[in-house]
Amino acid sequence: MPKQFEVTLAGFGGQGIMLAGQLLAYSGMAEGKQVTWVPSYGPEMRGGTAYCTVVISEGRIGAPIITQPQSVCVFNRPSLEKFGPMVKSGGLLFINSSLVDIASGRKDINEYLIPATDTAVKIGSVKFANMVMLGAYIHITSVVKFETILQIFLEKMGDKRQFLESNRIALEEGRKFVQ
Amino acid sequence: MPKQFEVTLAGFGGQGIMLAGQLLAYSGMAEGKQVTWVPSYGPEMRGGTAYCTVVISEGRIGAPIITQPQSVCVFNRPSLEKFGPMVKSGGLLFINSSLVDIASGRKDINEYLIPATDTAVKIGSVKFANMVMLGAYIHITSVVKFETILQIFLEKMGDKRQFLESNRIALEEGRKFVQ
Amino acid sequence: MAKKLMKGNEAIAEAAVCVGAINYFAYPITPQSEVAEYLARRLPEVGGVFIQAESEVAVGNMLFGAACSGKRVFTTSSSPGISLMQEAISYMAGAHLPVVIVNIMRGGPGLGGILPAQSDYFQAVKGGGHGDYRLIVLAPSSVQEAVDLTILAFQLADKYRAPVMMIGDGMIGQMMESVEFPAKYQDPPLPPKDWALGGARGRKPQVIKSLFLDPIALEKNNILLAEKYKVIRENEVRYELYKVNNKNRLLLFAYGMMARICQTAIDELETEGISVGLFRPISLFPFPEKEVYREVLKDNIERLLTVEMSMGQMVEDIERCSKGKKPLGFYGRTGGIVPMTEEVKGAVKKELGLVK
Amino acid sequence: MAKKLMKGNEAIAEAAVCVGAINYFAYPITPQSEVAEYLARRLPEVGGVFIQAESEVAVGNMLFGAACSGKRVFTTSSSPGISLMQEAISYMAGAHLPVVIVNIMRGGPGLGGILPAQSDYFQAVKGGGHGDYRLIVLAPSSVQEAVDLTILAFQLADKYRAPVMMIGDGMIGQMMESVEFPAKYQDPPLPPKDWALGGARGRKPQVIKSLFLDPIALEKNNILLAEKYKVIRENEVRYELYKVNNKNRLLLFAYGMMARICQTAIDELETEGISVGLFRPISLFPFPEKEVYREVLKDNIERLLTVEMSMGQMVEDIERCSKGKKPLGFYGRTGGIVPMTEEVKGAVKKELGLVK
Amino acid sequence: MAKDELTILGRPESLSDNITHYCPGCTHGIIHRLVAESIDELGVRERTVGVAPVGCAVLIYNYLNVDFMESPHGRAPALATGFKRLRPDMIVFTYQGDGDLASIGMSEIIHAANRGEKFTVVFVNNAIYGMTGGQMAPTTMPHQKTTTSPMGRDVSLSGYPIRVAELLSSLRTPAYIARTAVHTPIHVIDAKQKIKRAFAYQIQGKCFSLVEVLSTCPTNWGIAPDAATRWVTDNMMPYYPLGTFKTPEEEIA
Amino acid sequence: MAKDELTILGRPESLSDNITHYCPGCTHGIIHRLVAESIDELGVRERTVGVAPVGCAVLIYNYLNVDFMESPHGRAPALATGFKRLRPDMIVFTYQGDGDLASIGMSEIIHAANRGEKFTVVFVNNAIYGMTGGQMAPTTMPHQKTTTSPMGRDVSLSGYPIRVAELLSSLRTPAYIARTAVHTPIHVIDAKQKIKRAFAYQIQGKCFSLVEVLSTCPTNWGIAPDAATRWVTDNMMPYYPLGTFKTPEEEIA
Amino acid sequence: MPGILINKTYCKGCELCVRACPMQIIAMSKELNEKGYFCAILQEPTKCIGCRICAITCPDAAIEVHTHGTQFALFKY
Amino acid sequence: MPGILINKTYCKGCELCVRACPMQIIAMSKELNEKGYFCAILQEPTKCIGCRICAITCPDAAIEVHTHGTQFALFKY
Ligand SMILES: Cc1ncc(C[n+]2csc(CCOP(=O)(O)OP(=O)(O)O)c2C)c(N)n1
Ligand SMILES: Cc1ncc(C[n+]2csc(CCOP(=O)(O)OP(=O)(O)O)c2C)c(N)n1
Ligand code: SF4
Ligand code: SF4
Ligand code: SF4
Ligand code: SF4
Ligand code: SF4
Ligand code: SF4
Ligand SMILES: [Mg+2]
Ligand SMILES: [Mg+2]
Repeated sequence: MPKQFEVTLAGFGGQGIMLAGQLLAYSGMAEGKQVTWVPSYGPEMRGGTAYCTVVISEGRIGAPIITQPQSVCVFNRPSLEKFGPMVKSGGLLFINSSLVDIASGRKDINEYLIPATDTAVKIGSVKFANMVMLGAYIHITSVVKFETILQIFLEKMGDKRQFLESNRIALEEGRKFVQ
Repeated sequence: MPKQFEVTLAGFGGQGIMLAGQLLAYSGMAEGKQVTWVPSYGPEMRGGTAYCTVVISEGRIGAPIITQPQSVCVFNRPSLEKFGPMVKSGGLLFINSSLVDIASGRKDINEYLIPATDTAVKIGSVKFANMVMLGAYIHITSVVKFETILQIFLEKMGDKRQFLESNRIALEEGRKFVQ
Repeated sequence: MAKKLMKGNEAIAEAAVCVGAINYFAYPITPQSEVAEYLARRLPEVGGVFIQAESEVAVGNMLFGAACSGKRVFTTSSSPGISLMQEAISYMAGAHLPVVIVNIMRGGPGLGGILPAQSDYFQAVKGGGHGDYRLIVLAPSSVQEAVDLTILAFQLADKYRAPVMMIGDGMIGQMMESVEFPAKYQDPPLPPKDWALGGARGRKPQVIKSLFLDPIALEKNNILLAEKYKVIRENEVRYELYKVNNKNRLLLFAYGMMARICQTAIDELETEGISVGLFRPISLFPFPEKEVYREVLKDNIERLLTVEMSMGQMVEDIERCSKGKKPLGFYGRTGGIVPMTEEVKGAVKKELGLVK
Repeated sequence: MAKKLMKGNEAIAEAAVCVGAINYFAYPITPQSEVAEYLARRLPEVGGVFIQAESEVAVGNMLFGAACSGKRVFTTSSSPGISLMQEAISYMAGAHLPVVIVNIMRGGPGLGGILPAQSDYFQAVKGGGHGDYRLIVLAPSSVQEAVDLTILAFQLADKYRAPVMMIGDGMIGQMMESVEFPAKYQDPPLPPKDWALGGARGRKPQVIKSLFLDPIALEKNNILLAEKYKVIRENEVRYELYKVNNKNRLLLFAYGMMARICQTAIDELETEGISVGLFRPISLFPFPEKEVYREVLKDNIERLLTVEMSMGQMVEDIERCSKGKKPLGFYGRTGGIVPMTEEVKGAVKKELGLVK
Repeated sequence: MAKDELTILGRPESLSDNITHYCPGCTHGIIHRLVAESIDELGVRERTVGVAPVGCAVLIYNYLNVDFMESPHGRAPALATGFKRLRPDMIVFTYQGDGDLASIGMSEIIHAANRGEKFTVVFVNNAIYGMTGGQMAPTTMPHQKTTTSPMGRDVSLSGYPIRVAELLSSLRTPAYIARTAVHTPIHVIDAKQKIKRAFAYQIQGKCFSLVEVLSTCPTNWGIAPDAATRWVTDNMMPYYPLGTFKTPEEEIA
Repeated sequence: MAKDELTILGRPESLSDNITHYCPGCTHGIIHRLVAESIDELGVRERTVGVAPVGCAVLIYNYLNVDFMESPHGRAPALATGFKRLRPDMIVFTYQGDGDLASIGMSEIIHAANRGEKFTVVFVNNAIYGMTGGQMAPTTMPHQKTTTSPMGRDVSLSGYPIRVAELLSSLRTPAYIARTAVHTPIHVIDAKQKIKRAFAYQIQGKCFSLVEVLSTCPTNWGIAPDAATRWVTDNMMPYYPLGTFKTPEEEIA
Repeated sequence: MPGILINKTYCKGCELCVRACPMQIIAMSKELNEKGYFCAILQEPTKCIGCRICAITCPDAAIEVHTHGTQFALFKY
Repeated sequence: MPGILINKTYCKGCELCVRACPMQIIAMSKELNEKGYFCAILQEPTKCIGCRICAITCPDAAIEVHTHGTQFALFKY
């Protein structure tokens, strides 16, 4: 089977979960891979949980939603509780340790505690937490290149251009936690 | 197969076609037979053609509409044109000769020319034409008794009670044409 | 009770009154407006409620609200009107509400015509609305049976807390036959309607709904429905065999009025020495699946023929249930044309290779 | 044209624009409101018309009127909204109008939920409205295919003067994948739209209608429809086989997104040494009847398994077409729950008796 | 007719040669003629598209020499909207009965009027469902007997008759809305002017226009045509005042 | 709270303990409370049946302690009609948004009002489709941006906002029809009185009653709750005048 | 001289023209037309003033009004 | 003495009560509740006049107003 990366990102609505997933997907595509991005929202307009699943593959992608994803990034506690147990054995779990004070307790996976929110606040806004997390995730998996992500950010987020530098820093800071 | 009478009555709306058929059906039922009465109307509210088919049987009735009925009573020319050719070979065709100046031209059936409308007018109203025709039909077929028809008329047409005598005369006059 | 000569439409109305279904919502449409006209006079006599709704969309939803009271409620309509009720029907099925809906079918699609047809089989039996629900569907073939099945429809609706549809072609609504009503009607034992709304006095508030934002809960509701349908499939299959015997060369399939005409055709074919039997499904859902298969398997049966007042709808269920065991033919007329005895005979003979 | 990463809903919208279908009527409903939101911005750029109708009943009828102009028109909605269009759909089918309707299905029945489902198969494929009509029904399993089938839908609608429905579960509307649009779209040869209304200048007045009070005429219209469906059945069957080979012990049937998940299951089962093939109908009407039968007949196939995001709808067509030749199983989840790869694998193993 | 004679009133060009299926004395026929005359006089026959209702007038396309589409019951305004938006160069009108427009089609007419769709509605109010055999309509008069109100319309159960012209006039979007009648020659003349004016507004691209026409249904009212005209005067006119309720020239409040 | 303290305003009995799913500052919550208070004060909780709409308030049955049925989108008045006719002893109300009532449900509300159905409607006008993510409603203000009117509502294409209270008041059947708001305390007080009065009319068996309540949707308007209240004052109030438009005591014209 | 032509094919015998004519010169014939209706007939042609009221009133557009040369229009129509 | 109780479980931090209180004695806390909102808190309890305006304004019925003994009702509600 072709090489395939699967990641589920989960947190509160408004934490930039969807955007982070989309940036990943765009980047995968820019690097010539097959990609899928599948969102899911709770019923509430505001304040509900949100998660999305991104698959990046060198071949045709079958199921775009994954029972046991290779990797999961959780941004809050309910997400850890829901998705922690789902990580495929041997897979990766990234936890926003700024908001989640426990770990998964699983021994069969690699767990990374990333103080994403705290780091983001330091960079200038809680909004960069998603990029901090992405930085860590990309460094571990090498699923796409850092430059691609930044490139895509520039292309797609034309109106948020002034944040490019902060995003770059956030990615870097994230990477540092797992280097 | 059980003995079965089938008759299609056809004419303009307003000529009492439906009523005549219903009287037959009620009478058949009163005499302990199985009966069906199936109507058909044209699209116009007024002035369209109307016809109905009555089946009176000693056993269970299958098809209540009949491709080739044993007998047909036509009250106007379009009805003759439509239903004349349908009469079963060896069957009966009653034509309201007051309004229809031609015959079916068929040799394989028994044809009766009944000046129903003219006779009815003589009795007092064009409305009795249906009863004149019934008189002839019943006499020939003996499908039900004259008394039953009159009895039913009394029961069902409570508010037209004053016409009972005229109806009786109409039936009688009709019978005379085929005696 | 003495026999009465009645139009099908009126007999259905009276049958409803007979079982206490005196709450009726409808919008006029040919060929069934007589039901409303009859009930407009009849219901005031028995303290019932009749609302002529502004549309069939409203009819479906008035039924919905009225059914929440736990009282027996029903409507009658004809093809286009039934199409307009599909959303409400799906909701009522999802909310487990007992209602009875009668479709006196006319020729379609679209405005079509006002003459008899059987072309809404798919809509009734496979579900015209969205989602995983089914309707119990009954198809009478005489005015008396229309009465009997109307009564049954209300019982089944209550028994299973589910919408029940009775479908008949326009002819059955318009024709007169003699009918008998139960002298003193008594319901069979039925589950209590403790789900009905009537104010939260001495109990917790109750909700009748079909929304389940949690997919697990929504699936649960769907499984509840599916289990209900399973029980219905086990218990409520109804059909009739006519002249089915081990001499039959061909088995006819027809429902409703069409089956009557097939009977006459069978009688006449018999006199010509051609033995044909008739399988008449009475419940179209649950469809007599096993029973059809059982009859199809019989050695003497060479061929199958489905006859409908449609371009071929029930025939797909016959195809499904007969599992390719015998060649299956179809004869249909549509748009208000009723296949006559002669045509059915012709189709049988053609199927048997007796004529070209 | 370069590849774009797009949401299914937006890709469908852009595909329509691509073929000049710039006339869109809709009413908001989750999970497909993005189509309207996208087109509210996009259509003014290309001189198109977008009306947010007051209801789905109105949507269906605005489509109807708009289609009479001969221009390409379409709508998108989700399950309850589609139920409300059934009358208009029947009318448009009866009046031979080319329109495209997209149903991004959510869990039902009733209000149900807003998560993906495939429980409107019956409604789409068997006809939720009244009368003897069928819809051409297409089911994409990727965003790219949603684009391709949208384009095809408009072509087929024009080719056959018939309503075409595309159905996808909510996931296909919401997910993003990379898509490519034709660089410069060119229609294949299509019949002229001489039936369109545009004023009786230099010709006799034309009427677009579905009423035929004369049953002979109405039957004629139905035969016209039936003949059209016959041609469609001959020419427009579409399906895909995945890893179908003479080692397969079991043949899976699934459509839309569900088929994707089955593919992954098949890949994984392969690594476990269990050979399974997938039959994916792309056109649900015309259903690949002969092709299903052909595959079912193959000697190596021991069993069949249909997987749906429903309680079992397409499985009836598989049952019909497989003619009882091989045992047929069903696995379904509903109400917004998508059967996952693991579940499909489990169901396959259970079917093959490899697990209990 | 002698050579030097001049026809001063005859069958308009836009009226076809077909004999209508309407009952004797039914004023649907008059209203058809007025529409045809208006179309002729405004010279738009070749760019007019009608939308037929479901009701006695369902076959209107057999009687008017213009393109037509046939709507589901009550939905004519939605069809007209769809068509007119794609062909703003066309003159589009619906012809609808009171069951069609005021009962099942209430939502469609209100929203079309409120959006200000630029087509014309000829609304034939005969206080009953003609085609289906005389059931109660939302416009049926209090105490009027119909097959579904055999004791007469009971306002405590069915409410008061809906006055469509007034209802639609209460919307803010500019429109031309008027009520007229055709049961006497003088009213026919008024009706003609209003219908023509309604089309004229459309031709000018101005606004939605609707003319409510009080009409008769001798058959289902169960009276002779002549008596039916008197019934309009005695029963309908007092409740349904004639007049122009709204014009697009009015200041928007 | 000390022993001798008296609660003078708290959660009414008819309001359940559940936390609502509404966005912060959304005035749906206020309107819920007013309905609950009215039911409490009139002492009818145990014989009240609500009809939930489809809209943000679809889960209202989780928040009010009364029996409830959940309607298809826009059809609540039809459900209420069906139920109330069979149980005239019950107090029945619908709670509907502007998309629900004024768009898809236009026909049902007009006909229920016109028949004079004896239930109460709480009509929440927030000038937008809240639940589905901010699309244009028939009540959306001219130039207001929504996801389906990204350039702002264009009255030349979509017409003017529908004023439901005025529209329904133009019907002849007696009714109680009023408009109020809840964006300031003073308006909440007015709203409370009107909602309570609407229920009172029903309890007396008098008439159909409807209260239109101007409400906010901070989320889809894209502004903070406080700014949303000002938006009501600045944009909605001038177009949607508050007041009592119709009472059953009025003489029938 | 003004006058009218009544087209029997269209006439359904509703009698509305009979009542409407200000000169009271239209009556019903005693004979049925093909459709089975008693038709209207102009009884005193010379009295016709060409006012068009009959044609305006006729629901079946069965009446044509004509005139020689100029006709004074009693009303705008 | 009148006073109010703000139930943190219900408060969504919309700040409407803050703006509404005529005494301007309600403020927002700096701490999140379980739902992730910054709640309203009564800052100067003694100043409360028990006018009920905050409770009337609160969309989440999070505020309860109470008093000792008789309270002069500023308005009918
Ligand atoms: C959906 C649907 N419901 C009902 C009907 C039946 N139907 C046909 S015409 C009509 C009413 C006609 O009344 P009106 O609109 O007042 O027209 P009229 O005949 O009086 O001119 C009805 C209810 C239908 N064709 N379609
Ligand atoms: C038949 C149907 N069409 C569309 C929808 C989708 N839908 C759900 S709520 C809603 C609009 C809600 O807006 P509104 O009534 O104003 O309520 P709000 O959320 O603003 O309170 C729509 C269009 C649906 N559920 N059913
Ligand atoms: S039924 Fe009434 S409306 Fe219809 S044609 Fe006859 S008179 Fe006219
Ligand atoms: S979306 Fe709008 S209406 Fe809905 S809860 Fe949020 S603020 Fe209230
Ligand atoms: S034109 Fe005038 S005067 Fe002459 S017949 Fe007609 S109505 Fe009478
Ligand atoms: S008005 Fe016309 S249809 Fe009626 S009687 Fe006179 S000519 Fe004949
Ligand atoms: S009761 Fe009045 S004074 Fe006291 S906190 Fe509330 S609003 Fe302020
Ligand atoms: S009004 Fe209510 S919800 Fe809003 S901040 Fe104040 S207490 Fe909290
Ligand atoms: Mg009418
Ligand atoms: Mg709203």
